[in-house]
Amino acid sequence: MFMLDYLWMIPALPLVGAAVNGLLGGRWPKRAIDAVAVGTTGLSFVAVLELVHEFFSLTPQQIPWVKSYFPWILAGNFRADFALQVDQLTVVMLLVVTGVGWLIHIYSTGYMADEGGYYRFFSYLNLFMFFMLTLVMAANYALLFVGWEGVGLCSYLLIGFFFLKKSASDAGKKAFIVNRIGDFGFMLGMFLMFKTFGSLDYATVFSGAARMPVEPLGAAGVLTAIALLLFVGATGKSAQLPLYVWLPDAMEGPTPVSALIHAATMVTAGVYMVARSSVIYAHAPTAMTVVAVIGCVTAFFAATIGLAQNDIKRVLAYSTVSQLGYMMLACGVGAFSAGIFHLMTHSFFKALLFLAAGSVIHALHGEQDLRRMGGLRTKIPWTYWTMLMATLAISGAPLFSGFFSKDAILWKTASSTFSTPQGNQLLWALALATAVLTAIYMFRLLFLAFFGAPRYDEHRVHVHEAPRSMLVPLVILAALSMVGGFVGVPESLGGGDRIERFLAPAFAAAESAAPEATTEHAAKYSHALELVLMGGAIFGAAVGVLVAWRRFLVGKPSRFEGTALQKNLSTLLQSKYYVDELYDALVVRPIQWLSNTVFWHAVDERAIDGTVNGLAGAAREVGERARLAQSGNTRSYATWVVLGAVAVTSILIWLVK
Amino acid sequence: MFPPIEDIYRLAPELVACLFGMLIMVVDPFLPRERKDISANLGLLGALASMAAIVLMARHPGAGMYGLLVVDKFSIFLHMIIFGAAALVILAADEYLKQEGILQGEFYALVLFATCGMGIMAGAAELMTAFVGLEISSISSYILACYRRAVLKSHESAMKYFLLGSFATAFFLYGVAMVYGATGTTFLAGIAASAGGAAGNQVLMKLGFAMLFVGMAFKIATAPFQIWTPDVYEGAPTPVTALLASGPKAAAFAVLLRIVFTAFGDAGGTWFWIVWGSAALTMIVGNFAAVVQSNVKRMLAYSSIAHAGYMLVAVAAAGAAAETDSAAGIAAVLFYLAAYALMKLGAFIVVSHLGGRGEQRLALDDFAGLSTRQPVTAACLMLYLLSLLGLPLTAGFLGKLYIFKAALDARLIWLVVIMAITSVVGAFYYLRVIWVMYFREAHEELTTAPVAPGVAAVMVVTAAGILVLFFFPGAVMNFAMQGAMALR
Amino acid sequence: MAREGYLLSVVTFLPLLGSLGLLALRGDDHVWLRRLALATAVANFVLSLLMLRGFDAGTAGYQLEEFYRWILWPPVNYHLGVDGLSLWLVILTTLLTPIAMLASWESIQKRVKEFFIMLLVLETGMIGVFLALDLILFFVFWEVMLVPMYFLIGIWGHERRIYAAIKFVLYTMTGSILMLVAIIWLYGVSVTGMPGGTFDLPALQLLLTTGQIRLAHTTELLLFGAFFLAFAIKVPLFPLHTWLPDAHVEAPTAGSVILAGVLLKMGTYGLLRFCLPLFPAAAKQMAPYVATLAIIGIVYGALVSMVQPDLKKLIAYSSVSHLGFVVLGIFSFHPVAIQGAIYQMLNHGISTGALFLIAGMLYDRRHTHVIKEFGGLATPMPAFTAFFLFVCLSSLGLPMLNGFVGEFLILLGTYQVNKLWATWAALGVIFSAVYLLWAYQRVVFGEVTVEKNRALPDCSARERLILWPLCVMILWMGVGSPLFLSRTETTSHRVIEQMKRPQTPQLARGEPQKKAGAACCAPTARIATQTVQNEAGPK
Amino acid sequence: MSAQLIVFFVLAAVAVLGAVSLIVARHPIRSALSLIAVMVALAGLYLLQGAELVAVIQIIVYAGAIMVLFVFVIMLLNAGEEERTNLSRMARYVGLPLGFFLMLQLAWWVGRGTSGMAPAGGISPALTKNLSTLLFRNFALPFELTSILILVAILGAVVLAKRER
Amino acid sequence: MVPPSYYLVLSAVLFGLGVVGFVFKRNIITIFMSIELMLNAVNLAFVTFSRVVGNLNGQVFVFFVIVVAAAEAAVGLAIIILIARHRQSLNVERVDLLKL
Repeated sequence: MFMLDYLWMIPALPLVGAAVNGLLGGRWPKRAIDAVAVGTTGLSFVAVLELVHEFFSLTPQQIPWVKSYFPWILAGNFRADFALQVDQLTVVMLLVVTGVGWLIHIYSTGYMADEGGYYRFFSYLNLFMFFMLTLVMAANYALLFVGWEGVGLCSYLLIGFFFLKKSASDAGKKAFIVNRIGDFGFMLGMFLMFKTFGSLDYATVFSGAARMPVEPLGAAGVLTAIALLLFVGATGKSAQLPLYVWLPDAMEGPTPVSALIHAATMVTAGVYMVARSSVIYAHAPTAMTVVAVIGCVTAFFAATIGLAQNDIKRVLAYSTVSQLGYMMLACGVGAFSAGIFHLMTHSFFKALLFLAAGSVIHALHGEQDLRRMGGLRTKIPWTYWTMLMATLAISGAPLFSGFFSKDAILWKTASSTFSTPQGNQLLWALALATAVLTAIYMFRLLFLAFFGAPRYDEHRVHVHEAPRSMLVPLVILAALSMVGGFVGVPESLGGGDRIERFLAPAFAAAESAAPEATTEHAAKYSHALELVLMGGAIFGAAVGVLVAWRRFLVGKPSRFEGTALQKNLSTLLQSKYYVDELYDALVVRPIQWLSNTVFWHAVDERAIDGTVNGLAGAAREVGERARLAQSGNTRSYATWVVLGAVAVTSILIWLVK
Repeated sequence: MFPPIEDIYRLAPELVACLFGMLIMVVDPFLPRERKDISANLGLLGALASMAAIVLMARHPGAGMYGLLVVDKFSIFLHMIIFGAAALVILAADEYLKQEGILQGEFYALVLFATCGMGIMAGAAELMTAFVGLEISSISSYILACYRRAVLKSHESAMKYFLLGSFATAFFLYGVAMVYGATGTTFLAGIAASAGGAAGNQVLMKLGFAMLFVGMAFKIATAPFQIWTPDVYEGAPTPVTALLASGPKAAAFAVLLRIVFTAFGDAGGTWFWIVWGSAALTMIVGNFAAVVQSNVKRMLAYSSIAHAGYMLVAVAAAGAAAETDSAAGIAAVLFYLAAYALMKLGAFIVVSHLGGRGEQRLALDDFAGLSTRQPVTAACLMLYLLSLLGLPLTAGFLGKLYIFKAALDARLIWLVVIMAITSVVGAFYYLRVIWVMYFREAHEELTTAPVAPGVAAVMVVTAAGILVLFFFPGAVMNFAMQGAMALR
Repeated sequence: MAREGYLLSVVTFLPLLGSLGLLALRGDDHVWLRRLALATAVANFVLSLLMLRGFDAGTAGYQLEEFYRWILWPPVNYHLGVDGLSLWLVILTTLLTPIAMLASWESIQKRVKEFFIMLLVLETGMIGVFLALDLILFFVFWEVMLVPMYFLIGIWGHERRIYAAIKFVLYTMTGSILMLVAIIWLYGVSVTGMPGGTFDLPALQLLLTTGQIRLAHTTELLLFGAFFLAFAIKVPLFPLHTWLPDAHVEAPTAGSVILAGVLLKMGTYGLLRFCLPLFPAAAKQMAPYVATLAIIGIVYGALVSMVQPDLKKLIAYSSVSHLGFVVLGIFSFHPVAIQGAIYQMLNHGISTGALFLIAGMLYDRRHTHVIKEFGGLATPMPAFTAFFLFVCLSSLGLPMLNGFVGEFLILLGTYQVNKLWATWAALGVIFSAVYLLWAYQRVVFGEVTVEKNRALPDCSARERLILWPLCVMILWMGVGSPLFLSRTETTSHRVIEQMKRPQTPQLARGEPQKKAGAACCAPTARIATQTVQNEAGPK
Repeated sequence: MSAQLIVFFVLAAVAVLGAVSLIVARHPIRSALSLIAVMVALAGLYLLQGAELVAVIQIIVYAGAIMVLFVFVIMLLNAGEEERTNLSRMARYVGLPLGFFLMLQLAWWVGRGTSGMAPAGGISPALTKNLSTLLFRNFALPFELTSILILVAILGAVVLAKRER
Repeated sequence: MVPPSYYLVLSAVLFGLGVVGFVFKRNIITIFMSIELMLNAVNLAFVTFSRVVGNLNGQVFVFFVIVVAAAEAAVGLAIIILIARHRQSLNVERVDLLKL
């Protein structure tokens, strides 16, 4: 039971790496830096594997396995320990984070090889690992918040890694601030939680929540409030509407960062948090509905934007947003395990997509515009094949990982017991549409990048395959995105849906709180229906692929092409529904105007300082008046004396009795 | 027939002062020009001797000279202030007179005579005696004010002081007459005894008190009788200004307090509001008018008006508390008088030193960069100013503290508030001097004469006094308290 | 009479001693002037750490007390004592002073002697304020501190220093003079409960909590108002804050560090030490208004600071915002929030102190604070950039750094009392990120825009020596907060305790009668006073 | 209407008229003379009240010595007609009215306050002997002090009149 | 037998006239004279009161007043002479170097 007692080593290792690289790396050769960075993360991956092995030897009573190390904050009745915990959910997350994280570290050694600030990059990356692991292993919300903000910081640093580019530092700032807005909600959620349960420890909170009655749909009780406030945080972190705006800009960061932080791990923190708080959500159907709707709408919304983007990374970014929407949807309909399942598979294929895209960019010397690519299939075969796998996976091609997880979500959406059947159908329809769109924009990307004639200047740019350090991770991830889904084959296909059963204990409490499935409900949503819907999904994906093939490969314009509607629509999509402009006009500018013109100049300088200086001036005024009495003329002085005498006598005689 | 020897002892300080004064008058004419410092030393010696004589006086408490004069802790306390002030002024005057090249012997004699008069005022238990004392000090001050005979301003200040002064004295006399008419006596005790007779007498009493108040308020310089102060203080030779600001004020306060508490004590109600109003008005006028002054000497004159106002607050407090106990207020006045004498003397003496020949250097700008030219002098002046401002570590702070306390015990909230606000206004002009001294660079042609030993001594004594009064106020305050008790 | 060694006196007056030593030195012997001053400050820091040894976190009351008579009438005593609240503030002071000295090691070239003397005198004043347990003694230190600060700004400040200095002093005096009045009034009241009365804080506290003296409601409101005004100006609380930006911008680096690091804390310290325990009813009644002001301060300060073109001004306004949190925490009367408030005082002292140091380093290099003048400094000054980032993060309250613990506790505690306050205040958390990161970006990121900046030297050894301790503190206080909080725990609870008043109105004499005034004047009564005083001294 | 009363009114009239002419007269000499007239009239009133010694001294010292001094100085400076400048609006519009008001107030209230008063019967007549006992015994102190006063006055005259060197 | 109040009213009137004179006159010497007038009024009051209250103190005071008046006259006139010497005017209103 070594690892179980020394849980802290798992996050600590990358931290050490970060510290070493950050403080000393400046003077070290690349090799040494690689060794430290990759070594520490690798070690913590190994540690995780060992942990998992030990984990299976735990009795159900021992789960969640909590180890408290030292008190972090002690004040009055508030106590937050530096305590780590392990349960099924944590295990999955740990595997994903450390595993994918490690691969991406390896990849980066190749990708960043000729960038400045090499040591900085890796120390940030390791720091990120530390915070991410803290996030998933925390045993109370306070500590979770540490990781939560910490990853935000690292994403800020890594997005702004190329700090000479204004756009990069802007994007970093935007990311941090938008996340802060989310955290604002998250903190309030924690406060309310503390007010309600008197603690922020998972154990206390969840047991407390479990004991409370389920709040009816539409009611806004304490739990609903908590759930919604936490969800505000989640929308920030997991780039849901309306706070998704930072993620696309985040693509300013180096591609491995996009892969690790903005695809595989950090952005899924929100989903993880919601899943972690499943008990609370399960007791607040209102919140559940909100989560489901937001998730679903986000998925569709982002997918539409993804259709019209030309920057290869931005396409992927929007697809990430959309996929995150799926996961939220899953949580929203109570299919937490499905959500986590998709989280896992997504981390495989999305990471792969980014890395592959990175390799493409690498090959084209930093070219990111799809319109200046094409015909790379033959030139960088490895990249092409791996990318193809990933694309198939995300588009939900049968037997690929994405297929199972996405299908699980669709099915759970349709058969959810949390909201009304009509609601479910609506959500399902939207989700399906999203699936179609996903297929379209992903294959658009694939075709534009790898097929057709090259649209770049072949004399200047001679394309070359990436180094091995980059290819190995690609291949591994490709394999994972192909087979990764088989941990979750649904019963309907004779599978055991292992992952769901594995995660079940983690969500047991939530399940028990979920509305009871009536018999006719169970009858209605039979395996048969599930298979039918599955077919529908496959069909939808196929349609999507076809559309993309017809439009972007064959290049045959549809009747729809060229109409005014289409033009406006595409501009609307290309400019991402003008959301950024909207925020700028509605939030940013007014606040700046308020602060500068009203508060600073008007209130501070005019009103307050004006008063202060005015008082001083008034004093001088009074002084000037008072000195006027000193005319220097003795007769006037005598007059004053007489005045005084008259006053005194009169007062005494008339006033004083 | 001849008064008993104790009465001589009771008069010891005044007698000593007069003797030395006459001695100087006799000796001085025979001294060659360059040996005039002998008379200076004689003057100093006289002042010190009469201070020593205070001990002799203190050994024989009680009324003397057929009840015209009383020796009590109150009188002793004021004697110390008055004669101390005289000593300091004489100490510092030497340099001034030399640089102004004006005849010296008579100066010291006059200072001593003036002091003698003030001493009489402090101890007088009878109005006519007080009046004569007042006249002695006033007339000497008129002459002293006029001492720079080559300077128009000096005449002017003397003239204004003289005309208005005697004007006010006339009022005072009329008051004496009224009181005499109403009670048949001018002995304070007697007045207290026979006060409140027939209704008619009441009117006379009121008129009498009003007139007496006018006379004293004029000397103390409280609004609206403060009007002469700035001009006279500015025109008079600065050492004289120092004397005027400290000595006569103390003496006049002595008379006022005796009149108010010994003679009219039980008639508290009749005069309380007058003092109240005058105090408020004085603080406001003094402080605000000082804000706009650019001549440091004149600014200090206004500030001394303001301080008279503060002391009047304490008097009002004592008055409001009269029916039970007024000692706290009176003690506060006495303590403040002591502190005030120290800081005002110090300030004026330093200013007179900095004024240079012909008092040409009194504008605020002339103080620029003083901290670099004469650090110690600057530091001392700063100390005085801070004390006038009432910042801690200085006697001024404790003085204010006692006054606040007395006023609050007497529930004079509004007076306290006015005092608080106006003293913040005071910060304006005191700090301005400090920042000119410390923050402004000196413009080159400014050169200040080295500090003369006399001036240095004065600075040491006053500065030390200010600090000591803050850190060890116990003894002084006790004495003041007993003096206050003596009044009732 | 508690006499537990003379440590507190030593800590308080050692700097003064040092300044006397400086007086003895020649004015142009800069090297030794600096060394002696620094030595004194460091020694004092070490001594102040000794307090920790004698300090027992368990006991609520004052410790290491010293009590001597000073003035017999009215009974003013030299009474020092330390508790959880003052303990860390004193150590903060003794830590920041040497750092401030190092910061002005080279930047101060004119009147070096006076400069260091002023700093040392200032230190004595500040420590005295935190340790004094006698109202008058407290007031003495409180006022005395004005003078050296006035000079620091006025002599070694920048362009508009005169205006700033005078504004600073006048603002402060306006408040403090009324506080003096209130103190004396309180003394007058105390006479009704104890012959001769007392200025002794513990004694007064005892009289009030045991109901031996009672304040009529209006009286309490007035007294509270007077005290509160003085402290609110010092904090500074919106709308009394406008002296702060001027003072900060004009003051030399050391001045700003001390000002932000310690002086502002005196306001909040006063609120906790006097306003709450002495006038609970008034405090409770006024809490909503105060909290509103505090919240306005938080948001307003943050927003205004966001648009400042001048780095120092920006930091100054951020102080307004941060101290708004502290005041809010204090006036939520919740032990957790109060803990947070105390902690936030320390955090602000360190983080903002560090920020001003950084601004100062820029000023030393370029003689300007205007943000436009910089940009792209990350290229020439990487180490500086790193420090700057670290400090910014601590100031915007990143978890695991000190700032977070304070803000979090304050908001947490406040939320338990009033959801709305906490919600509004939490907005500040967002804005703090905005203005700090924006400023940071404009200073260090992007291409080097101004040619002069291309060759700026990175942090010198001295500057690293200054910043490292602060960064260590920032991290330490962020991770190991219990070490500090455990010592403030009892204090924060005691504040709440002291706000309790007995319900049964025995001798409901609100106003001190004139008799009271009389009693304390009679010499006999004065003797009695002292005898009582001695028992009633430190309880 | 006894003879005394008539005499009183005559003298009073003289006094008041003298005072008024002192004020209105443009030439200092006339003022001085009218002041002398006032003094003489007052001396008469003293006599009327049986204060012979005072009356005599009034004539000798006051009217005699002091006023002569005045006249002497006026001559010395040959001060001409007084120029009636009005630089002080204050004095003109506030001072004079208030002055008259004060006069009336005093006269009225003193009159009312003392209306009932009658000479106290059986007092020791103002014999010079009684006066001198008072002066040289009971009031010896002020008496001696006046000597200092005179001394100061002389000293002052010397100091101020001495020619500049 | 003339009632004392007559005398006193007279003295009050004279005193008042003295005050008026002080305010009204411009010539320094005459201003000083009006002060003398006031003193005379006081003397009258003293004498009368001494008769009323039945002791001679009042009359004694008159001596003091006269002496004082004399002394004041000596000094005052000296000052006036100085003024007259240095600025060829006795108009009090022209003597206003010191103001404000």
